[in-house]
Formats: sequence, C-alpha cells, structure tokens
Amino acid sequence: QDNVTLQLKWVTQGQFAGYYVAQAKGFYDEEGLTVEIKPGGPDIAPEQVIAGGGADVITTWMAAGLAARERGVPLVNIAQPFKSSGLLLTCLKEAGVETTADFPGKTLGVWFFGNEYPFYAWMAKLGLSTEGGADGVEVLKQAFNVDPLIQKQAACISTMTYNEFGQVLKAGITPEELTVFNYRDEGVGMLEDGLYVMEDKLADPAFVEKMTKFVRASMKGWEYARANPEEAAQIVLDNDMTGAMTLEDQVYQVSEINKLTEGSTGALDEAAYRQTVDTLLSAVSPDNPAITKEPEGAFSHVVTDGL
Amino acid sequence: MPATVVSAADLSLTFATNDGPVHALSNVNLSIGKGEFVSFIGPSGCGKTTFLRTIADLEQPTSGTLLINGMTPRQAREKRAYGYVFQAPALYPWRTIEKNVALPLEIMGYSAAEQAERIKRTMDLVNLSGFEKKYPWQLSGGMQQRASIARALAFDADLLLMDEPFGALDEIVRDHLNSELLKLWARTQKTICFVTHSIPEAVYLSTKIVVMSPRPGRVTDVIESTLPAERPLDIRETPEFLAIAARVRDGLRAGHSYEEHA
Amino acid sequence: MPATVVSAADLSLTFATNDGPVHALSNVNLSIGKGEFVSFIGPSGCGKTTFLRTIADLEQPTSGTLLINGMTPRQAREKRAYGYVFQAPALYPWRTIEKNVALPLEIMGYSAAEQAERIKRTMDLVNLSGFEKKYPWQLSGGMQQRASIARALAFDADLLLMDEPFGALDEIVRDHLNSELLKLWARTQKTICFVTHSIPEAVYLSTKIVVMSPRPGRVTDVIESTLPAERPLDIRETPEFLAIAARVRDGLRAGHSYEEHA
Amino acid sequence: MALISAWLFAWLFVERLSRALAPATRDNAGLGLLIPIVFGVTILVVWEVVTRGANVPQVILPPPSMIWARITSSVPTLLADFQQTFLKAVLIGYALGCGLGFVVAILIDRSPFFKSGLLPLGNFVSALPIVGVAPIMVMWFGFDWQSKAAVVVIMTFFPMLVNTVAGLNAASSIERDLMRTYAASYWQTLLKLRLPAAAPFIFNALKINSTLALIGAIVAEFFGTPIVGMGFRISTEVGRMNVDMVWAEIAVAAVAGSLFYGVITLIERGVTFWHPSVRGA
Amino acid sequence: MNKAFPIIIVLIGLLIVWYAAAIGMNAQWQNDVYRRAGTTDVPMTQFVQDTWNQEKPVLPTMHQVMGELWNTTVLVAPNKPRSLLFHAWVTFSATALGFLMGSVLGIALAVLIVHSEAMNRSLMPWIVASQTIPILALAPLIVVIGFNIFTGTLGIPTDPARLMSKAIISAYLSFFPVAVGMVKGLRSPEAIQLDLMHTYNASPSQTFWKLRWPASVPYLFTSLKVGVAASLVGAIVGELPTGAVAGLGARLLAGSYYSQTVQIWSALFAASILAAILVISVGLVEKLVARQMGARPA
Ligand SMILES: Nc1ncnc2c1ncn2[C@@H]1O[C@H](COP(=O)(O)OP(=O)(O)OP(=O)(O)O)[C@@H](O)[C@H]1O
Ligand SMILES: Nc1ncnc2c1ncn2[C@@H]1O[C@H](COP(=O)(O)OP(=O)(O)OP(=O)(O)O)[C@@H](O)[C@H]1O
Ligand SMILES: Cc1ncc(C[n+]2csc(CCO)c2C)c(N)n1
Ligand SMILES: [Mg+2]
Ligand SMILES: [Mg+2]
Repeated sequence: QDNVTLQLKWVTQGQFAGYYVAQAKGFYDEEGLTVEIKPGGPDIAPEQVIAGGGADVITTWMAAGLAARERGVPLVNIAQPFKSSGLLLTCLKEAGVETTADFPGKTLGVWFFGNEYPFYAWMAKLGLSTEGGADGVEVLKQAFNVDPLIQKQAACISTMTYNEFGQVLKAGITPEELTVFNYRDEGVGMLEDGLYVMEDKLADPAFVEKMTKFVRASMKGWEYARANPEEAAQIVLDNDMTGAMTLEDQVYQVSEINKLTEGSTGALDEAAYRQTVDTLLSAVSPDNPAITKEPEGAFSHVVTDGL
Repeated sequence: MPATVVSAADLSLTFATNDGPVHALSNVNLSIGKGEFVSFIGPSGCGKTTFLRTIADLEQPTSGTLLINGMTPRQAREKRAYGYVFQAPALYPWRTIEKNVALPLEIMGYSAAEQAERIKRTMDLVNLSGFEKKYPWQLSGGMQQRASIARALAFDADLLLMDEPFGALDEIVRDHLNSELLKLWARTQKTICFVTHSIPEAVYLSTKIVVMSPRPGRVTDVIESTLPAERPLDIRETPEFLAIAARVRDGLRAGHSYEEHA
Repeated sequence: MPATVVSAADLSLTFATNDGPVHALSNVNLSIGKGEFVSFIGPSGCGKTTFLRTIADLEQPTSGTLLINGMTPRQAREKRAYGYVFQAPALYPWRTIEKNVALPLEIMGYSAAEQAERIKRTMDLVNLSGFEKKYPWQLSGGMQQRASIARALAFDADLLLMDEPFGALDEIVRDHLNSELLKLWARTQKTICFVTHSIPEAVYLSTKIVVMSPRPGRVTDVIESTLPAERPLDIRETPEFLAIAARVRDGLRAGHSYEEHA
Repeated sequence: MALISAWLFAWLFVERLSRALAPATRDNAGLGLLIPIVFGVTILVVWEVVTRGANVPQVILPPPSMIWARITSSVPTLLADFQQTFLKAVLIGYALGCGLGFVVAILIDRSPFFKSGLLPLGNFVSALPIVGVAPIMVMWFGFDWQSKAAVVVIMTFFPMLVNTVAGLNAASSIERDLMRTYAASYWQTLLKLRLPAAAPFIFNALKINSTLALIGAIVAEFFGTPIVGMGFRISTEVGRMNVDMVWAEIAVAAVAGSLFYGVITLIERGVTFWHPSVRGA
Repeated sequence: MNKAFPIIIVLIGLLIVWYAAAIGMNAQWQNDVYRRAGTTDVPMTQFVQDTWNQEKPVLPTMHQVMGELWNTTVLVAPNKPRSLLFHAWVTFSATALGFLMGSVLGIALAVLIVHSEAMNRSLMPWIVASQTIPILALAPLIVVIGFNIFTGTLGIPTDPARLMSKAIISAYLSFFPVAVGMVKGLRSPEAIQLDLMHTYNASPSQTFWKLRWPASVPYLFTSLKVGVAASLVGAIVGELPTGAVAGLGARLLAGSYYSQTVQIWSALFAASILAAILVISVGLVEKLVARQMGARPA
C-alpha cells in the first residue's frame, strides 16, 4: 500500500465529490493506495501546505498555482479534472446592474485569498479602477457566503455555480431578479480545481507511478459521481464532520459540479492553459501581480500520459 | 444631668469563627453622658475595640440595645456623629499625608480654603508639619499614627472614638498630645471614648474609667474620676490620682488572673 | 570585655523622596557587646526603626560602616543571626496564628515535632493558647502583636531586634512579658536591641539605653545602666532607677525641643 | 533545536549584560531598553541565518531582511492599513469595550440585583467566539471598521468586567470601615477608596485588552471588509503567497501593539505608584 | 431576595429587546418575500409572526435558537457530527488542554520575570509583542506545520495531533493574561511581608511558596477566569483554518458558508454556555480556595 495525502482547497463539500467517492468506493484501494484527504478552509493555502511537506498533492486554482510557482514553490499541474470554470459574478437587477457598463460606482463583493485574480483581470479588461469613486468599482472582501447580496450590502457578489448561486436561488430570489456574469463568457475564465505536485518529486518515477494511480482512481471517482449524484452527495455528507450541511445542498452541488467535470479525461487542455496564462499576463498590475512573466514548466503530462 | 450620648443595655456580641464562637462582648451595660471623657482599659482581647466598633456601627450587636444620642448606631453614623481613630493608622497609600487628612473634609464637603486651614491646624497639632507631601510608607510608625489622629480631628464630630491613639508615641509627645486633647475637650465639650493601655493616661484624662475583662468581654468596673476638671501634668503625683490608678490596676489584674486560668 | 555584636561607625542613611532627601540616620557611632540589652528611645521619626532595619540588612547605609559579629549585615542575615519583631505585626493573612508562628521554623527546616513543641511553648509565653487556629483578622491588635513576638522567639537567634514589641499591650501583660524577656535574656545570653517609647520599660530592661533625636536622626546620649543584673519589678521605685529615668527623659525632651523649632 | 539554543544564547548574553548593568540601569531608560533590543537583534540574526542557511521556502518563513525590504517598499499601504485597523477599529473598540466592562462592573457592584442578574450574563459573553460574532457584526454594522470595532468591544468587555469586579473588592476592610465612619456615600467611597484600590486590577485588564483588541480587529477583518486593513492584507497576501508582506503587517502590528501596551504600562506606573508591585520591594 | 429573580427579570428584559429587534432586522427580507409572492395587506400579527420564524433570518429569535439547540443536543446521539454536544466536547478538550498548558506557561513566565531582572527586561517586551501577532495569521502556520511535525516527525496519530495544534493556539492566547496578572500578583506582597522573609534569609523558593504564591491568589483567579475564556476563543480560532473538522468553531464556520443563521446562533450559544460553565467553575474553585485560606467574608 502506498500513502498519498491530498490537501483540498476548501472544506468538505460536493466540489470534491470525486475524491471522496474514490475513497469510499475503494477505487484508491484497488490501485493499492491509502489516501488521506485533508479538508481545507478559509485560511489554509494548499500551496503553503505542500511547500511545508504537509501533502503530496493538492487541488487549487491555476491562477493561485502559477502565483505560488513564481514565488518559489515549484508547483506543477499534473491533471485537470475540472474542464470548465464555475465562477460567477451575481448581481441584483434591483441594484441597477444589467450589463458591465453599469459597474462604475457599484459595490462588488470579491473573494480574496488567491481567488481574486480572475476578477482583477476582468476589471483590467473593462478598464475599470478598483479604487472606488464614480468611475471605478468599490471592492469588498466578501466572506464565503451570500449574505451581502441578500442584505443588499453589495450590488454584486462572487458565487460558484455549484454552491452560492444555488443558495441565492434557495433564498427565494428568482433568476429574473438577477444579472449573472460568467467569467468564462466574459473571456476571463481560468482553470479551477486542478491537481498539483512539487516539481522535484516528478523526477522520481515511483512518485509518477503513484500519482498516475491516484489520478486514475480519482477520475474513476468523478465518473461515478456523475453517474450517481445522489449517492455521491451522501458520501460527501458522511465525510462532513461539522454536521452542518444538508443532503439537499450537496445533491445540488454535486449535480452542478458534474457539469464542470463533464468531458475531462484528467489531462490538461493546453489551450485552456494558454487562455488562463494570457488572461493573467494581460492584467499584470502592482495591485494584482499574480504572475509577471510567462511561466515555464508549470504543467506536465507525464502523469496523465500514463493513464 | 447631661444628655446621654451612648447608652448600652445588655449589649452582647459574639463572633462566629472557624473553631467556634468568640464572645467579644457579654451583657455590657454602660451609659456615657454628653461631655464625658471615658477611658476603656483592659487586657488585650477583652473587647475594647469591638465595643467602639459597635458604637460606630461597624459591628452589629448579637443582642441587647445600643443608642447613640437616642438614635440607632446606624442613624448616628449617617449623621456623622463621631470621628474614629483606628488602632491601626489605615492611611490610603495613594494619598499624601495632607491628602489623607483632607479625606473626611472632602467627603463632608468643606470648602478648599477651609480644608487647607484645618489641615494646617491639625498637622501642627500632631507635630507633622513638613511632612504634608510625603506618602504613608515614607513615614515612621508613630508619624502614621499621628497622621490618623489629625485626620479624625480635622472635622468637628461631637463624639470622638479613639482606639489607642497614642500607643506608638513616646512619653513626651504623648504628654503633649494628652494635654492638647484635654484642652480641645474642655474647649469644645466633645464626648470622648478613649481606649488606652496606660493606667496613668486613663486616670489623667478621664471623667470615667471603664475596666474590662476578657472571655467573655465584660465590664468589670466603672470608676468615676474624682479629679478636678483642671488637670496640670503634675496632678499625676497626687495621692488621689494614685488611688484611682491603684483601683484601675486591681481591676486590670483581676481580669488577667481570670485570663491566666482560662 | 565581651565580643562586639553590633558596631556602627559614622553610619548615615538618607532616603530620597518626592520632595527632597530625608536624613533618617546621621553619623551614628555605636557598639553593642555580646549579651547586652540595649534600648533605643527617641521621638517618633528619629530613626530607631531605620537603625534596626539597617542592622537587619533591610536598608542599605548611605555611608559609614556597620558590622554584625564582624560580618557585613548581609552575611549576618544569611547566617540567620537575628530574629526581628517588626513595629507592625506583619502576619500573613492566609495563615492561622499557629501557622504564622511556624513560618520561620518551616523555613529553617525544623522537624514537625520540634515545630509543634516550639509553637506551643511560645504561644504559651505570649498568652495566646486557645487562639492557635484563628486567622489574624480574628484577633485584637494586641493579640496580633503578641503573635508576632511569638514568631520571632520561636527560633533561636543570638540577636533579637525588637521594634516596640509591647506597644499595644496593657501594663499587666507588659510587665509579665518584660520579666519573661529578662528571664529569657539571662538564661540564653542573647543580645537584644529593643525599641520602646516607655522610659520605665527602657530603664528596667536595659544594660544600655540609646537616646536618639530626629532631623537628622542622631544618637544624642548613650546611658550605661548601673542597675544590678537581678531586677525585681519593684526596682522601679529605687532612686537609682529614677535617676537614670530622669536622664533619659532629659535626653528625650532635648530631642523634642529641637523638633519643635525645626 | 537551533531556535532553542539560539534563545539560550541570547538569554545568557542578556543575563550577563543586565547583571553588569544592574546597578546603573535602575533609573536609566536608555540602558534599560538596550537589553530587550540586544535580545531581539540576536533573535533576528539567528532567524536570518537559519532561513537562509536551511533554505526555508519563503512562502513558509521569509528572512527578516526580506521582510524589512518589503516594509520599506510598502509604507503607504502599511500606513493605510494601520489607520483603518488600528486608529479606527482598535482604538474606538478598545475605548468602548473597556468602558462598557467598567460600567457594567460598577452596575454589578452597585446593586445586588444586577450582581445576580448581569454577572452570569457577563460570563456568558466572555468567550463569545469571535468567529461567530464577526460575521454577525458584519451583518449588523456593515463591512467597514464599525463592525470590527464591535468585535473588539465584545472581546475586551469580559477581561475588564472580571478585573474591575475583583479590583472593587480589593480595598481592605479597615479602609472601608474608615469610609463608613464618615458615612461616605456610595460614590464617594467608590471614587476615593475603591477605584484607587482597584486600579492595579483595572490596569491589568487595560494591558491584556490592548493586545486582545488588536488581535480581535485583525481577525474580524477576515470575515468581510473593504479592501484595506491589516487583517485584510494578511489574509489576502497569505493567499497570494506574499508571505513577506504578511510578516511586514505582523511587524507593524507587533510594534503598534507593543507601543500601545507600553503607553498603558507607563500610565499604570504613574497612577498606581503606591502599589507594592510598582513601588518596588 | 431570591437569587434567580434578578436573572429572570434581566433575561425577560433582554428577550423583549431581542424579539423587538428581530422584527426590525428581519422586516426588509419579509417584505421582499411578500412582494415576490405578490401578497399585500398582511395583517400585523401575521407579519410579526413571519419575521420571528424565517428560515434564514438576519436575527433569529430565541425560540428558533433554543429549538435548534434542542434538536442538536437532545434529539441526536452525542457521538454524531450532527450533535452540538459532540462539537462542544471536541472544543472543550482542546480548551482544557490549552488552558492547562497556557496557565502553566503563564505562571512559569511570571515566576521567571519576577525573579530575574534579565528575564523581565528581555522577555516581557517579546511576550507583549507575541500577543500582538494576530493568531489567525499564525494559526494556519501552527495548524499546518505543527500538525505536520506532530504527525510526521513525532509520529503522533491524526486526532491527538489536531488536538495538540488547537491546544497550542489556545495556550498561546491564554498564557498572556495569566502571565500579566501573575506578574502583578507575585509582586503584590507588602514590603514588610517581604522583609520578614528577608530576615529569615529564606531562599527564593521559600519566599515564593510561602509568600508570593499565596499573596497572588486573588490575581491568579481573575487571571484564570480571563485565561480560560481566552483558551476557549483560542480553541475555536484553531478550528478555523481547517473548516471541515469537528468542533464548535468549524460548526460556526460551516454554518456561515450556507448562511444557516439559526445554526450559527445555536453554536454561538453552545460556545457561550461552555464559556460560562468554565468561568463559573473557576469562580467556584476560587471561593473554595479563599475559604481554605481563611479569607474574611465580605
Ligand atoms: N472579626 C472578628 N472575628 C472573630 N473574632 C474577633 C473578630 N474581631 C475580634 N475578635 C475577637 O474578639 C475579641 C475582642 O477583640 P477586640 O479587638 O475587641 O479586643 P481589644 O480589647 O481591642 O484588644 P487589644 O487591646 O489587643 O486591641 C478577641 O478575642 C478577638 O479575638
Ligand atoms: N521608606 C522611606 N522613605 C522615605 N522616608 C522614610 C522611609 N522610611 C522612613 N523614612 C523617614 O525616616 C525617618 C525615620 O523613620 P523611622 O521609621 O526610623 O522612625 P522611628 O524612630 O522608628 O519612629 P517611630 O517611633 O514613629 O516608629 C522619618 O522621618 C521617616 O519619615
Ligand atoms: C480558500 C478558498 N477560498 C475561496 C475559494 C473560492 N471558492 C471556490 S468553491 C468555494 C466554496 C463555495 O462553494 C469557494 C469559496 C476557494 N476555492 N478557496
Ligand atoms: Mg483593640
Ligand atoms: Mg519606628
């Protein structure tokens, strides 16, 4: 049995259903792996964890992964189970937002902690200042929930298709009352939830072998989750130690997640990679220096080639 | 007959302690008239302090009645009927000596000028001029005790309760303060309750001497002084004086023999 | 000639305070032989306590030299050369009386049996049997003072420093303790430094009387007693006694007149 | 291991130094400061050597020199954050929280009714978890510093309450008796006896709260804030792997907090000069 | 006066304010609901009732919170993640361990500081500085790296390791009030009481045990009360970085991700009840010790 420690980017939820399913259904066991899944949280930077030796492989967003790479943590994308991105900017029509032209003067809620890169890239593309004022937008650091929208503290907030957006709807706000911007559609979409490891480890064939098994089992998990969203949601729920989640929420989440993993073989699509890098490089600013130069060797197909 | 200032009838006070009750006062009957100077004398632990504290409404009697100017001790206290000199100086460490003396004056709302005048007068009286700005811990034991006397004299209570005020003072200062106190008393017709361990002091100062004995604390003798009101220091060599002193000493000794066989 | 226990040469001590220096001791020269009983007497604030504290290494002289048994005060203290009775009782409020008396015995490592025996003996000596289990605040002022005397007598120091130990006690107990102290002294040949405000007490007890005067604190007179070693209580009426007492009183008065014009 | 031996070394050195300086330093503030500084510098040097020597990734622990470079190059940002977090949230929240704790303590002291009615509730808020409170305060008071100040109020309230209640009982019985003999009113006794006697306890609370307030304000900013503030910067820059900036903010927080604490200690020395712990035994 | 009476009065007062505030704070949302549903002319009583019973209110009401507390304590087996008792226990164990470590450390530091001038000068400023470092910034470092060291280098199993990392944060927060209070307390003996020890040439340890320690007891207990509360805050904060583990902090956070206000409030209440129990326990011990030490009844 080989041991693998996976550090998630966020708390246990449907977003990571594939891994939990692979574990619960014995897919890892079949590959001869014992996988420990470490849930993340609002202050866990998986990049830091892996740099400190606390994990073998992490899930993170590509922008954050590249940023870490430029700052001396040589992360390499080895697989990309999420084919498309789920990040939205969700606005109340009532607050006067119908198109991007309505942004100036509005207050927008943004997730930070490495999640802000797409937003800044977008604003750069729109040529809007983020310093507030009549011509710019007022940025709020949004907590990881939808309260600011419901209490009308912000005109727009960040949501994920698979989670917060559902919460907004569940709260009774109808889609007609909302203006939804999908980052992908705005041309600033970036790759989310990929699997990353430390570059030097890839020199070891045994490690590559181990990761190949891991990715294979994980992709099998994702496939299973797509086929059995309800069961997958229940598995996620069983792994939630806080007892705070409901099955209903997780079923919704898994079903939405399935749309994002749909069609991924696990291998990174280099076009999508290019698009992410180009977007990031187009928006370099002192406020938002995700990356300042073209990354080298930030991904590798060595693992997915062996699938 | 002068009005009664303190009248105790069958007054008893028992402290409950971890190892049984202590009978600090037992059936005390005593009446003190206006303008009297009463000394309390008795072996240590016989209840002198407790009696003064009861008058001052700092302890509650277990049984019996106690009236001060016809009022309950509490009412009397609220009327600020008395000034109290404690056995320990009880100065506040964050106040200078002069501020300590000013404390009751501030509380009773004297004007600043009046305060200054009174502080000066009483500090002079107890010979502490020059130490106004010192803090209590910078004074010797006797000086602290004098400061606490000054504090009690600074305002005009008709009843003075003094618990061994001169215990820590040498003979010369003591003589000086004794005669100052007598002068003050004669001038103002205050009523004074005075605890002392010195038989000559008790006899010299008092119109009435209360001898107490311990376990349980009782009054064993009340001696009305036959000395004249006018008392020069050398009255202490007269036979009359010595006779009273002898009677006090006998009373005291009796209390002690009791204690020694307890 | 007996060995010198305390020898002070040109000893001065000045306290710095918020409003200027206080000269508590100024050029004190004094030597105390082994087995002597020395009383210190002087107006309040003249430096008696300060001098005792300097001997005890609780204050550091500003200038001059002080030797205890030929050692520095610090070395002497480290040898536990003395027992000290403070002017205030300084009992620890969280200890019962008997535990307070036991304190030095615990520190000096006496066995439990030895401790019990000594506690009993000294508590008897100061007449506090029956109050072993009480806490300090449950005792009268005089009883607290006696407890602190018991504490200092419980262990065997060759030098006793006593700062007004009997100040809060009545004449009878005082006489009793005076003669007990004399007995103890005669039996053990301890050296005793004794601060008192009572002239008769000083004369009755001492082989040497040191008269001090304040501002700055100085030794104004050192009187060697001519009284015999054997001293019944009624020695206090002899002319010899009265003569010494008169000389002390004169010395005291001189100190005061100085103070009164300061 | 390296850290421990470094600390031991620093300490030994300081021990020697303070021995040597002991008589001289009594009243010499300059020399007094020397010791902690020497200690600190030693630690910094060791930190620098260890991080560079052992090649610790900078996203985990950057060397001090790099942190310093970041501080000097980011002065305007640091200043804006400091103003937002310290000058607004911390100071205002601290004043309100300590004031509230104090007032409630007096109320409790004043009336037996409040004593049994409010003290249990006081215990109840003692550990209102900042995590739960901060989002609620954001909900109630908005994203700006007001909600952070509210969190600081809640965090500083309890230490002040407990210490003031204990302090108000610190006056000795004879000192109280004296006031009774003057038939002093409640407020007179409070003002002239019990508050001065309580001062050492109250200053304890003021000192503890000075650091607690800073922690509270910074942590509260993790739960929603405008994009300025020390807590915002810390949480954001951790996510961006700019750990040097995180430490720059921490350094600012440490300096500000220490100065804050130092100022209160100075005031304490002035006000409770009479207490044995200050008078020096 | 009956002891419970004032509490009840104060509580009733509080409840009135609470329910009134709930109407005000939940009104906006309620009106939106009516507007969306097209309902008009809602009677006042209906409106009030609705504001008191929203699923995700801005301010949940007492009965909602109590109901949730009841549902998650009594109606669930205490070993299930759904149970608040389970989370309270997890948090409590970290609190207790952290409090123990923090108090011991705080007292030890105070002892060093009081006894050595070098310690006072070199340690004190750094202790203060340590407290101004926002723990949450360090919490991930401690939880992540500490956890790795515990499980990796030291080979400790996951659960105790997680407990230890939380307890360390807990201790980090609680040692400071204890140290500050104890420095004051250990320096509180009167000069004359110290002089007495001096005359016996008592060793520092004797002076400590027989004088400084007992004299510091009032300060000790006030410090411990603040310390135990700080420990609880620390334990909860230590549960933050990893959002999905057990404990009241994780529960709070998880609740907040789904805007489960009622759930947040019930966890908040659970934490407060835990805090009150801890502080009151320290108070009880204080009373006992005071009696043991012959304290004068007030
Ligand atoms: N608060 C108390 N609790 C219990 N017992 C007490 C208390 N105060 C005094 N006592 C006891 O009451 C008795 C009388 O004490 P009191 O202080 O009145 O004596 P006293 O005559 O003033 O003695 P002294 O001359 O020594 O001051 C003593 O036995 C003492 O132990
Ligand atoms: N810690 C101190 N700081 C400043 N001045 C002090 C200090 N201790 C004593 N003094 C001053 O030193 C002088 C001598 O004080 P000391 O206590 O020795 O007098 P004493 O002779 O014992 O008087 P008493 O008979 O009243 O006890 C006094 O003027 C006093 O004010
Ligand atoms: C540390 C961290 N914070 C926020 C996000 C953004 N995000 C992606 S999914 C999700 C949870 C809600 O669905 C959130 C908040 C992230 N990825 N990692
Ligand atoms: Mg008395
Ligand atoms: Mg003296």
